[in-house]
Amino acid sequence: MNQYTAEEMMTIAASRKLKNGVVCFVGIGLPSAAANLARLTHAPDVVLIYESGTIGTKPNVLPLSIGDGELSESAQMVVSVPEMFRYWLQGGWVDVGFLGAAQIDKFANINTTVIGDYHQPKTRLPGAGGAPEISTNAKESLIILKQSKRAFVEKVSFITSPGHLSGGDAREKAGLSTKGPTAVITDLGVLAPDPVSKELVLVSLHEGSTVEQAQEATGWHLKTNDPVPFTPPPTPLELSVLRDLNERTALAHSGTH
Amino acid sequence: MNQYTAEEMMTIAASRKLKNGVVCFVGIGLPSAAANLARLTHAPDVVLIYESGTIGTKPNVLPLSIGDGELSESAQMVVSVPEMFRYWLQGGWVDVGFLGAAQIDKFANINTTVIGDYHQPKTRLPGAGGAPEISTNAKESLIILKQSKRAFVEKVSFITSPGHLSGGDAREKAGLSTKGPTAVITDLGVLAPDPVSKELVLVSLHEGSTVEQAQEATGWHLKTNDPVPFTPPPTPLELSVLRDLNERTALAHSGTH
Amino acid sequence: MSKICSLKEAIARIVKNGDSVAMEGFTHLIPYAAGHEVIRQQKRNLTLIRMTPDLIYDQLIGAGCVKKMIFSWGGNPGVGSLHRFRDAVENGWPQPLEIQEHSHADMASTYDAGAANLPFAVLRGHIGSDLPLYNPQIKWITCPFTDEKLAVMPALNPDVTIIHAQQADQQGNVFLWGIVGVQKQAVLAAEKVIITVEEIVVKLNPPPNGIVLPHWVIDAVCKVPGGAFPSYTQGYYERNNRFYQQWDPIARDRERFNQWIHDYVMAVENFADYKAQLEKDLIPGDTK
Amino acid sequence: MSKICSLKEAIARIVKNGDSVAMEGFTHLIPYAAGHEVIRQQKRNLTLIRMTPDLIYDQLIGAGCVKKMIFSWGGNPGVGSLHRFRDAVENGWPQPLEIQEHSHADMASTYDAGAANLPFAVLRGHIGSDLPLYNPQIKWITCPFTDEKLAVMPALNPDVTIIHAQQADQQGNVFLWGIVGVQKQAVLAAEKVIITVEEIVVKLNPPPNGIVLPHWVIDAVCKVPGGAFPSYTQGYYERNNRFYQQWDPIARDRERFNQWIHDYVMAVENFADYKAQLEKDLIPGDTK
Repeated sequence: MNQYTAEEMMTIAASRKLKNGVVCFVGIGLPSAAANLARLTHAPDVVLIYESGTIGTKPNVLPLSIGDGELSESAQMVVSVPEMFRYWLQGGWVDVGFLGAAQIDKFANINTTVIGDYHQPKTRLPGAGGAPEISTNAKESLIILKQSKRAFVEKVSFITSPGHLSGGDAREKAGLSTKGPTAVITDLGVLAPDPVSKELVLVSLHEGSTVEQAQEATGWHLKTNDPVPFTPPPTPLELSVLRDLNERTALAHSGTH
Repeated sequence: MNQYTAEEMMTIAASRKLKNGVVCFVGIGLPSAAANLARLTHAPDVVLIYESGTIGTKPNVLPLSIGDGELSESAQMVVSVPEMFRYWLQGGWVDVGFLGAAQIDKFANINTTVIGDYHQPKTRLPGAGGAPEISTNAKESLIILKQSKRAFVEKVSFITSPGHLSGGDAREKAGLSTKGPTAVITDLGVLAPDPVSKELVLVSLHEGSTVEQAQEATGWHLKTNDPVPFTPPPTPLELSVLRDLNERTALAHSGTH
Repeated sequence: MSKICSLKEAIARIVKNGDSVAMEGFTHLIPYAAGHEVIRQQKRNLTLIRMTPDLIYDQLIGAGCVKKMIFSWGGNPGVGSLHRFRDAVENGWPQPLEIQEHSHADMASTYDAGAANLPFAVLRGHIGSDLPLYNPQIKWITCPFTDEKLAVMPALNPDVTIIHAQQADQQGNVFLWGIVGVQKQAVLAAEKVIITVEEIVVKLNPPPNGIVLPHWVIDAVCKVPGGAFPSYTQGYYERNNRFYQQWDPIARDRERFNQWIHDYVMAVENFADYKAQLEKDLIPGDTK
Repeated sequence: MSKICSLKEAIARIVKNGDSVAMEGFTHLIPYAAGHEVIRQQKRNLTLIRMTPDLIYDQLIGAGCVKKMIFSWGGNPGVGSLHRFRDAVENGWPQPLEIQEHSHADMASTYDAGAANLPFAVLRGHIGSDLPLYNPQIKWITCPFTDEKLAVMPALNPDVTIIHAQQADQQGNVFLWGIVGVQKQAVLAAEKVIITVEEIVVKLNPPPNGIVLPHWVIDAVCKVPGGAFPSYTQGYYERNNRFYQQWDPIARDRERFNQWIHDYVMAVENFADYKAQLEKDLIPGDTK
């Protein structure tokens, strides 16, 4: 049970969501780790796209930035950033957007812009980046972030990237024809939108976590499947591939480059 | 006096209009011959652009088509056609558009679309190609074509590429801030728009041609500078460079390629 | 399923009667082999799209495959008119040809908009030209920021785009270079895509920022060496300018044209046979 | 007149107080040397433009050069916040910072529109986001053909664009490769252009369709080897990830930051001296 960390479980659970052969637009950090783990395990033909313009990248170590040389050199092709966003993302070629977040709410709306008032912010976050149009132009999106009351709030103070907006058919009514977030993978379990209300529901728990813990780390009354199944634990292969990847990555980034 | 042909004189007179160092968007055929002659004589730093996407081309032989391999292989860079028209032409980088024409009128409007009724044409011509936006987005344009009553008409039946429209400030009023046609070079002489009325006026005659001949080959009452100076005849260098170029070209195109 | 199949199969499976089909190429890499296969399979009522329709569109029009043509410059480059195109427009032979006419800048922008999944393209152009009077698709818009008047046209999204390229790998990824025209845009804008290639290699080796079309945007990849003949493929063979010149008298005459289509397209099995036949018959004594 | 000059001269001649300046680069090829020269010359009231402002913009903001920033993602990639940026936004130190915020897709499109000399860009985006509530430049338009609602934003046309590239030739033509971001668009959209390069070569040797910026779109070309350090230049040197990590504690503290700017930017003559100093002081024992 203690043979793996919660972050490892989170990454592995997220990686499993990525089907072989899909085209995935990948955010830096946790999404990138999960997507590459998928590529190195069950999804060798997944096509990874980073917004820096690299398409079909197969990095040997995880990139520290969205535009590492490793991404460019291992890519099938490198295009300009306007081409990336106009032809490839907006063009409709992306099956899955894989995103991180600073804050997420009940309907999987993401905030990466600002905590508090926009003009007098408590915390100024990095901003939108590619996420708003990934979340609206990719056929569906997956979100990965650690669960905490600070991150999982009833209503985000700023919707940077729309999830299901105010729930129900709000997303469709706003004019968005893509599915939006289909799963949120955390260090405690997996959440997914209720098919009708679109409210995030706890659909699986990682072994060692409890519903109470999950509720404690959520800023709204968290509904759960009853009973909540356990996420299958990491396989030895998943664990060893992830650890090798992390080790290679740490080693590569410990130098000046 | 008979040491050169009227077509040679026309090409040479046209080539002289191209200043060294300018960026010139070149049409195929006579404009291409004149522009390359300029490059090989007094304007070694002229930048030649062909709409096929080739920028800074230095073809050794004249291209038969707008997209000959010779243009691509001798180019400083080759871009896509949308980039060519959007970033380079519309972007405002072209100093001079060098155009041919099937028909031209008194105000240097060009027709390359249709003779007669559009839907029941007497003669269907190739169409617009790049010319309309060359004639409006290049800072100025030069036109080269042989003078004849069939080609020089009072009013074209179809304006494919606007010159000075109905004359005077019509072009500016239509919303065009570029100069438009500044000279029309023919096998008989050179015409240029009157500064005010914008009507084409005969401003020089090639040696051996007469005002009467020019009038005979023009479908409206042709005004002339008084007196009309003669175009300086070809220099031995201009003639020999042009003939070498034409000879290399004929040789190259006589094979299967 | 592998994307690699025969051209015959690809055209049969993907091109439907009535489709809008863009066989793009800007002098370089014209998909002649694919055009011949369309004629051979007697596809009908096609709307052909291309900025620079040339001989292969002349052949398709004369062979009765085409209902409408969307284009911006139709000619035999360096030679003259497209006589089959003119005969269709001027005399309705072999059937009337509807035309929808653009300028290059316009059409390049509408392909760009199609690839970018935008419903329309914006152009600083068409001002002063009569073209908008005859193409009702061209409208005008006022910039919400500067009040400038700009032209807008609907995005171009062909049912099928067909192009020719230098290389593909076994997975069906395609690499092309040289004068690449609007091919990437036409491919990304289309519902279905067929690409003929000179060769299938073990590994593509594009330079940094080289132009690659990944297999997941393509429906069929077909190996057709020489498939752009008599146009050219940079790195493989040059343009057969002589054929372009020789086409002129053939196309001028309906009878000669019909005979030519019969002999060189309908009566041959595939493009390789056509090329062999043509090289034998048409250019005697020329060994190049 | 040759386009080649010293960076000091280029910044002095071309960058004016109050200008809008885009120093573009997407992780790769960040023009650090040029940014330091701007700080050294104490340019003021700049509007900085960049999709991904990082450490060099943090430095420019903290050094008091900046009045406004137009951006879509501001962070220390792989590390965390830009503390000088946050301090300016949250606390107005050293002066208030006006921000104009976009998304990447939006900003990439506005650069594209700027390069294409269109007054506005069209985007299938911003729907459902709160961003348009806080950026009054984002408006909505109805497609004249399909009635769809689309976002429009004014084109981006910086007064000055500054980028770093691999190579120039003596004439001032520039060749770059790898992750090229929005550099071509930012260059073509700008009024004036400065490009720093790793080296000046006798002859550029781009592959077919390689990315070249001709000398006639550039105002100054400056040879600054290592000019993207601590970012990277593909084919020349790798990213100094350690410096990005070490920046975090420096930037968190106003005093340490001021000292750093003094020691490494104001008190040195040029970028080469800075690099030498930094490599000696900051990364002791690291021989890479």
